[in-house]
Amino acid sequence: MTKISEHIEEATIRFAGDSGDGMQLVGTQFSETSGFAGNDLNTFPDYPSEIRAPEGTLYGVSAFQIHFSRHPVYTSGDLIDVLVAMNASSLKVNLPNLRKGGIIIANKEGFDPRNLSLAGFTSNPLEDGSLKDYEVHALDISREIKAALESQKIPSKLIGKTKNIFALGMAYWLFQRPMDATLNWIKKKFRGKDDVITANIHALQAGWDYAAGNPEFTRQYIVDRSSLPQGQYRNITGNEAVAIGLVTAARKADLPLFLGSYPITPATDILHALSGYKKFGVRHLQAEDEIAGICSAIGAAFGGSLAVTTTSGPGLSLKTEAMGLAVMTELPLIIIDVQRAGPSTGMPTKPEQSDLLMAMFGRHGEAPLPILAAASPADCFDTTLEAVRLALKYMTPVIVLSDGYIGQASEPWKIPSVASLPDIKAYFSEDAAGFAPYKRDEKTLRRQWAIPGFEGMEHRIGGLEKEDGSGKVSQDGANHERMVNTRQEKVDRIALDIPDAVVEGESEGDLLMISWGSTYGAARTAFERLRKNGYQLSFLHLRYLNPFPKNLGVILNKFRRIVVPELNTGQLQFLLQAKYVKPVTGVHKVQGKPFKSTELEEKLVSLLTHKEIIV
Amino acid sequence: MTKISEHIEEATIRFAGDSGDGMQLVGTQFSETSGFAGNDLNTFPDYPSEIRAPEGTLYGVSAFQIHFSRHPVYTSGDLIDVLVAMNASSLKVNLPNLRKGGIIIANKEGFDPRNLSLAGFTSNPLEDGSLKDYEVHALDISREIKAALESQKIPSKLIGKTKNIFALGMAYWLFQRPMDATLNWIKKKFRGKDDVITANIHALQAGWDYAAGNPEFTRQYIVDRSSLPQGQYRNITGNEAVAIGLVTAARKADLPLFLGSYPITPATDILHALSGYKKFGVRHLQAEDEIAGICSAIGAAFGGSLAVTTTSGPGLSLKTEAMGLAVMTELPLIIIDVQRAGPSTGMPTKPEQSDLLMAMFGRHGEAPLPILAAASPADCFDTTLEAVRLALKYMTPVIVLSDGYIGQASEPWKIPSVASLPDIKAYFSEDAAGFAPYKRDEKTLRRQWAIPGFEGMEHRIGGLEKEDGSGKVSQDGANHERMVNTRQEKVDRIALDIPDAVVEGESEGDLLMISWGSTYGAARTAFERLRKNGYQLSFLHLRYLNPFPKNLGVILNKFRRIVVPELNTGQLQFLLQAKYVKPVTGVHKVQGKPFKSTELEEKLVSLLTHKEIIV
Amino acid sequence: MKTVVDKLLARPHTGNLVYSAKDFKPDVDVRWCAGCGSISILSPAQRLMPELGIPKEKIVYVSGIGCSGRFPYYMDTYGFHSIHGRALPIATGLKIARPDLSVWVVTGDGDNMSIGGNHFIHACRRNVDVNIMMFNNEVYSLTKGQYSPTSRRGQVTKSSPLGALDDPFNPVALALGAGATFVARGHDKDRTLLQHMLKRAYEHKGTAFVEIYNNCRIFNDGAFDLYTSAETREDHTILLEHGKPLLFGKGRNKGIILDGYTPRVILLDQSGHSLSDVIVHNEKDSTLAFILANMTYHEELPRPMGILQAIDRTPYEERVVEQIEHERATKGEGDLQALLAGDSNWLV
Amino acid sequence: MKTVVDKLLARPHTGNLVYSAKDFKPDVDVRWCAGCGSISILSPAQRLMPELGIPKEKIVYVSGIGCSGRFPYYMDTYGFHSIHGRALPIATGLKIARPDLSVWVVTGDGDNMSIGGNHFIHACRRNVDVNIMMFNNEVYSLTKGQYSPTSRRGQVTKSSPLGALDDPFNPVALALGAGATFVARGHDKDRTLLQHMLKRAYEHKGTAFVEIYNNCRIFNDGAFDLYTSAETREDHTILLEHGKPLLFGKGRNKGIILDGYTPRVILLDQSGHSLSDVIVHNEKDSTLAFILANMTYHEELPRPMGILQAIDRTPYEERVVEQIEHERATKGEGDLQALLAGDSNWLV
Ligand SMILES: Cc1ncc(C[n+]2csc(CCOP(=O)(O)OP(=O)(O)O)c2C)c(N)n1
Ligand SMILES: Cc1ncc(C[n+]2csc(CCOP(=O)(O)OP(=O)(O)O)c2C)c(N)n1
Ligand code: SF4
Ligand code: SF4
Ligand SMILES: [Mg+2]
Ligand SMILES: [Mg+2]
Repeated sequence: MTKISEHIEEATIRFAGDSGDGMQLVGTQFSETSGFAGNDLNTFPDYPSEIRAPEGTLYGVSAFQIHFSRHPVYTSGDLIDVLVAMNASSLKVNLPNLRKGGIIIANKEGFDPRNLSLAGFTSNPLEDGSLKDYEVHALDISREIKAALESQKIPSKLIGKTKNIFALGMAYWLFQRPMDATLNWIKKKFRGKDDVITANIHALQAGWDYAAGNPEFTRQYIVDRSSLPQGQYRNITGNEAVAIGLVTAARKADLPLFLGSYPITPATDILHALSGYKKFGVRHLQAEDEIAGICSAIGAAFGGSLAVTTTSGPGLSLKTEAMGLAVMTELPLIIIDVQRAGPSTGMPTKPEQSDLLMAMFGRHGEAPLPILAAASPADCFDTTLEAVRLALKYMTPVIVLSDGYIGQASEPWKIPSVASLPDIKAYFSEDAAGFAPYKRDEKTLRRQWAIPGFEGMEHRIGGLEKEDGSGKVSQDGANHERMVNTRQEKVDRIALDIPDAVVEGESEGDLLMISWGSTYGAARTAFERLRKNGYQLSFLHLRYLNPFPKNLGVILNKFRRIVVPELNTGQLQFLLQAKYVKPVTGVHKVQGKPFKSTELEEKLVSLLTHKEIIV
Repeated sequence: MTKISEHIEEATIRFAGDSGDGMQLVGTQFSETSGFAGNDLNTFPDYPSEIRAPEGTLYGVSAFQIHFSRHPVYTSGDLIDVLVAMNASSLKVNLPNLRKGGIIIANKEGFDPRNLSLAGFTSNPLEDGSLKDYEVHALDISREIKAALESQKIPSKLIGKTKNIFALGMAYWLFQRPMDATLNWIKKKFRGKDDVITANIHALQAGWDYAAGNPEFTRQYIVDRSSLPQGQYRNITGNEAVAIGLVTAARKADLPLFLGSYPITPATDILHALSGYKKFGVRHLQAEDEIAGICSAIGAAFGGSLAVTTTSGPGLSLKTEAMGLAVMTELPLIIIDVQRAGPSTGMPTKPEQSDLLMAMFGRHGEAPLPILAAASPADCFDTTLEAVRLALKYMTPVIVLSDGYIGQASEPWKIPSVASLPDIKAYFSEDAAGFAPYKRDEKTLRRQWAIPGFEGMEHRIGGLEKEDGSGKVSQDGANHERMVNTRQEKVDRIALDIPDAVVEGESEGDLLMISWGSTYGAARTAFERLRKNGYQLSFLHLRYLNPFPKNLGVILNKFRRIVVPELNTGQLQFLLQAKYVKPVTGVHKVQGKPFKSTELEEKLVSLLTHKEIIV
Repeated sequence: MKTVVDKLLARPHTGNLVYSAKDFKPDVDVRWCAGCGSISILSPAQRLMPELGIPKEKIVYVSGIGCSGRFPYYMDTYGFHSIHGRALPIATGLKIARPDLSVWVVTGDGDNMSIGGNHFIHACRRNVDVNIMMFNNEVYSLTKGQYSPTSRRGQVTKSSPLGALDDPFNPVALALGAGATFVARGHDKDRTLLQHMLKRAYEHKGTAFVEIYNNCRIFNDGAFDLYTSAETREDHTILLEHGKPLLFGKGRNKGIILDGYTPRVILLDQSGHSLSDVIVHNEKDSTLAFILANMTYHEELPRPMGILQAIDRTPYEERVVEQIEHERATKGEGDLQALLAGDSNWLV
Repeated sequence: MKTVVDKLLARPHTGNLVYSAKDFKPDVDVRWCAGCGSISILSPAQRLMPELGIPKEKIVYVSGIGCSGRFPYYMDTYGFHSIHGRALPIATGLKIARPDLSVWVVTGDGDNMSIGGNHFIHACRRNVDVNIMMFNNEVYSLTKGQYSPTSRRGQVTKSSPLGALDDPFNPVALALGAGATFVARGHDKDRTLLQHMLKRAYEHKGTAFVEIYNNCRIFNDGAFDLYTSAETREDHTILLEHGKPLLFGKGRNKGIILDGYTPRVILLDQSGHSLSDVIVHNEKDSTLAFILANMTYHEELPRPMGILQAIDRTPYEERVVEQIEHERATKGEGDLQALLAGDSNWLV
């Protein structure tokens, strides 16, 4: 039986099934393997908000998508090329995103009458020809495994647990992937349970062999190594990157790390990771609520720790008053908000970028603080380090915005050597002589960091307005105005300490697209594709949302039109218009889903072809 | 002894002394009497943040200022014409605001060495000639009272308590005020304590006689009746006006009134007042914190009450998450924020306008709600009624912004007849047939208000995103986007239901000043004075901050320059620039004090004389 | 003075008043995991509703966030799935505004003991007539398995990979310390007892707190087996019955006595102990209630189930109404025009 | 692994270590009202500091908002005048990060029992080694006189002109119910007892809760006279002393016995009662502690003063440190490069 093997640029595969089907697991294996194979990639796990939704239901579908390529990849893929569907519902839910002509690997067992009706199919799509636009491979996985593993006399209850591995084997064949990484992983994971190991190993092989031996499968697809810079790589999610970023920053600054946090989706992974880093001396308090979370961090900051609190929207709402205290006491504090779809409880498992204005203004009184946003899973690491640098250098709370998409998505990350990382410094008060808690560094306006235990620097801080310098409580009007302006000025001066914004494409002209946070991936993809197709446009990504890079105003004035895609109703757009008094075109999506690069591409094309400004 | 009596247009008197000296009391009496005398007036109590600061200290000075006139009055006065100073510190603190040539009535007792040193005087200003620019009347009040009351053999401890009343008597003489109102008040207040009554009555008379019989006092000043529209008047503070406004609105809407609140300066007076209105059936819960305050109100709203929560900045910060829930559940709710100087605890007893952006954006996710601001003590009444009207008609939480200045200041208020007040209607679901909780009114987009107890309309609401119409929980992306837009649209449509913004002065041209909230008083005063002096400028006051009146954009474009004075660093300025993409000149004061009309006047004059735009 | 709300609520109930459990089952599928204890708690609650003999539109379930928070969707009455930890203040406002309603709060060990802890103790203190069902699975489940304030010390969870360091609250003791009037405990495997306790909670005037052990199959499976499984439960739990001696064990041959102030287990008719030595339960004795509550984490003692305390104290909302009525009776209905006019005013 | 903070803190204390009370008096004038009970509480606290024998820079006072919140300005150590109700979480974070410090929390009945209630019960549960001084004046003073969660039912205040409708918390009972290890009560008129209790609180490892009756001259004057004035205090309070019988009254001729579980007053050598019937106080018995706590609002019983309970439980921050040390001892110091590399990676 001859099979053609075809070299392709990139592909997107999606494993979909019931919460219980182990799709997250095989998805992770496939991405690891693709990484080993030298592809650039981007993954996204997509699971129901229910913990274990009833089997076979539409809302119970759990999926894992991998977009891998021999070129740089910035999103987890718009359209699916290969869909592994373990049951009818997972087919139903994902079909709309399957590329015409795409491949479907369907497990017939999941298409029995009960499953079909739960999925709302009146007839079986595997049989009624409704899938004629696709290349469908339907098989009864359990039967195939049994058949293949007969010899091994493996207990049939075990076989039921290896269906996902069998499917993975088929996927590996389809893309000619080496299986050793997964084989090792199986051996490691199930160490001690030999029967489980054999079952899985054979199931994996059986999946491969099934595809190899099945005339239906005529083609293998090869996605060659990408030209990623040389080095050691790993896959990393945004939440992992934040967690290890914090540990790294603490080491760099030579400070103890304290986390005060309260669990909340989709930020909890950061708490999980840090609670496991006891070896690194991380002290964490799972607080009674978000207020206690941030307040305990403020207390730790007062005591000289690199203090952090992590949360998502509803938690950020609860932290507002304490954030104001951190602004007033001018203590270094890292506040991480992994945004989700609001308002209120909203759609807890879906990403959104709708906390920007709250991060900016969600405190009573004039309480400015710096805001940074991470662009991708790996960028969460660098952004975290930068946030810590600024918090310590300016003695200020800093908000880092991530979101449920980059928090849980993963991409290959070139593992940096510790030595190569930027230095981060903590500035403690040195001299008791002439000490005053609000004496400021001239350049940064940073106040003193004199922690309990420093002899002769005993002092009191708090939420009441205080006299500049001495830090004594003051209710004097002129002093208050000076302090309000100083707190603002301190944040503004950060603009002098951060890189200028960089324009890609035309340095001036008609249209500049500005992305922030996770919109980066889709925006860059669209930008590069349009450039390739000869369109004239420019692109700028903003990591710093407060203050803006000092050259941003100049840049904006070099373009006729500014376009800002956001997963909200126009929050950055609003900030830019207010600050630079220049109209900005917003592209908004508020569906609890990231942009597809194609969506942006179409929007941009229409803008580029109709020249009038759209606001 | 002949005395000249001179008619003057207006005057500002300030009673200042120790917290214990009863200055608030005589101040209130003087304003009542001025009201009776037909003046327009505006008062402001100014007390220390300490409950009873140590006697004689600078920070312990408590004062009450009355600005009264035969013309309309919008502020409590820039400069003091008559200062009653019961001790050295109260002279020291207030001298800077005393008009050159102004009158000082000083109680010598308060200028003994101890008092002088506490006030930081090295020599006695009453003797060292440093007050030569003023008309100083120094006397030992206790001695004068004793002398005058000898005949009455009044216990001397009582005499000590009547010093303030004696001073009031002098002030009454100075302005030829009838004393009967105060005499009646004394009789009423001390009913039963005859000795106290006699002591006070005689002290009052003695004060009058002292001035009358003292050759030093050559002049009496007469401020004639103002041309206030006819009717029954009372003095009212902003906080009182909010409280009775709520009771009135509830009656008008024929709803039970529920208040869920937690005490906080300067909003607590509203809670105090409402907790006394049991006769009106007001149910109130002094909650364990601000979160419980607003949540209990949300529960009451779900049950069909006109539900209210009152607070100030720090409390508003804590209510953010629950405000988001109110937005999501689309329940009518009144949130009253009596702003004070922030951030954090800041300057709790001082006013500021720095919660506007938090009111606008201080919630995670896209959570728009209407915002109104009161312009003056009396306007708090109308603004409250209007807020209730909108909350019920659109089923939405509404934020009302007041501040510590108008909350505690008072002015005469023409008592409306209940019948003359605007109608307010609650819209309850009528028909169980075809009922769905998120079925909307076409015009207002108002959802259903079906309260527990309505048969056949059982349903569930909550913080999760829900399907429009049915109100079923939905995590569907398209529905979410529709709902986000609908919630925004509902707020936006209010612009069609509120009065257009009104420009005074030139209908178009060079410069338009826009005021909001308590800035109104100083702004209008400055505006009118400049117009009188022939300057060409225009004035507009904004009650509605979200949404803006629908004609605002058109108006802005009719003027070359927009000037916005605010007690913050430019929050309305920011909103206007973002929304209308037009540069706005900000005039900012962040000193925990209201603008003086003269400050604005100067600023405007300089703007009007230098034509270039200042941003 | 009657408002439009009073008038609307005065409309007579037109429908049938004889309900069956299924009248309270909305046709949505229950989204709790198969085998979740919550499912076993739902049914006695649904079965209780018809017994109450009140129109279903008069019943409201308020919940916070957590797996337990989904409860209102599965009970066909009015419902409010609110925000994390805030079910109680919402229910409090609702009940004060609307004493005519039967208000139930469904919450979890995290929702009620962690973020909602302050509202919980204040509810116990105020004694507003709401009935609290706290689903205690000793873990945060909806967020996929972190330890909670009722998790055991050393418990390994996603956020305590090396074992939790906190000691747990004893929810019934906390309730008693906060001044709760009605305090009870049950579990998901004994629906009859549960239904009985919920009935008693309903009848109790004032805040009723019912802690319900709830097995989370996914994140804390078997946490309560010792107290709920057929083999072990007789020996490891004791059912509190008012006026009855504290006996337990297979064949009820074991009893609880006090030695000093400390409860001890005795074997009847051994070591000279007789039934007369055994503590007799008294729901009205708050000291005894605390002694029993304190038995909770002592592994050598059986875990008390049933009603620890039920004492009478006027519910808060009744006091509110009384104060208003009294004021109106003595001073008369508020006159709005007079309120506007204030005490001192003048004519211009 | 030592951080720069460890190194900075390792610097030896150079100054004198023998302090006197006035070393802890900053030269600012106390802004409490003349005659405020707080002033009488401040001095024993200041007098205690030298006794501790630790460098003053190792001492931190954290307060919330309220009149009591001003305390840190009057104690010349490190201090944090935080926000309303949040002193405890701030102190908790500080103590976990810095076990070397002596951390004190000064709070009020509103700050700690109202808005801060949740943090309070969780502090009691966690047992972080902080010492809580709660100034209880049974009113909100800084906001000029509203009732608080410890105000008496019927109390007339600005926000309860017709009398408060709530029943108060019993702070010591709440603390016990929440699992507090050290619970005590004193008042502003007995500075010696106060200083003694604060010393004990300092020595206690874990959260120590000291409720301090504090007379607010302006808004609730005389609230505690019955328990503090020379004439009445012997008959209306009882001083708890470990191992001693519960005697009180002029001439200590009255005692407390238990009848059933209920405390009663007896006259010694009358009605056949003798000293041997009288309860002997035992700080280690948490049931007894609760019985004593419950005496609080019974007017016919004397109000307990002194230490109700003092039991040992490892402080939370010690557990945190132990877990870290144990992990490091067994698995070695964390290797950052290895952490960055993760478990599975590949070469490109
Ligand atoms: C303000 C806020 N903080 C945190 C969360 C995340 N969250 C949802 S449920 C939950 C804990 C639930 O635990 P529990 O009350 O025991 O409910 P269970 O899921 O165990 O039934 C948390 C932390 C949230 N939804 N809102
Ligand atoms: C978030 C917040 N809410 C409310 C207030 C207003 N406030 C300040 S102190 C206080 C109560 C203080 O009572 P207590 O703790 O008993 O202190 P006391 O003044 O009686 O000593 C309140 C409600 C505030 N400052 N911050
Ligand atoms: S996660 Fe646990 S508590 Fe939640 S539904 Fe599943 S079994 Fe029940
Ligand atoms: S108001 Fe009361 S508590 Fe506050 S300082 Fe004055 S006396 Fe003390
Ligand atoms: Mg739980
Ligand atoms: Mg108090």
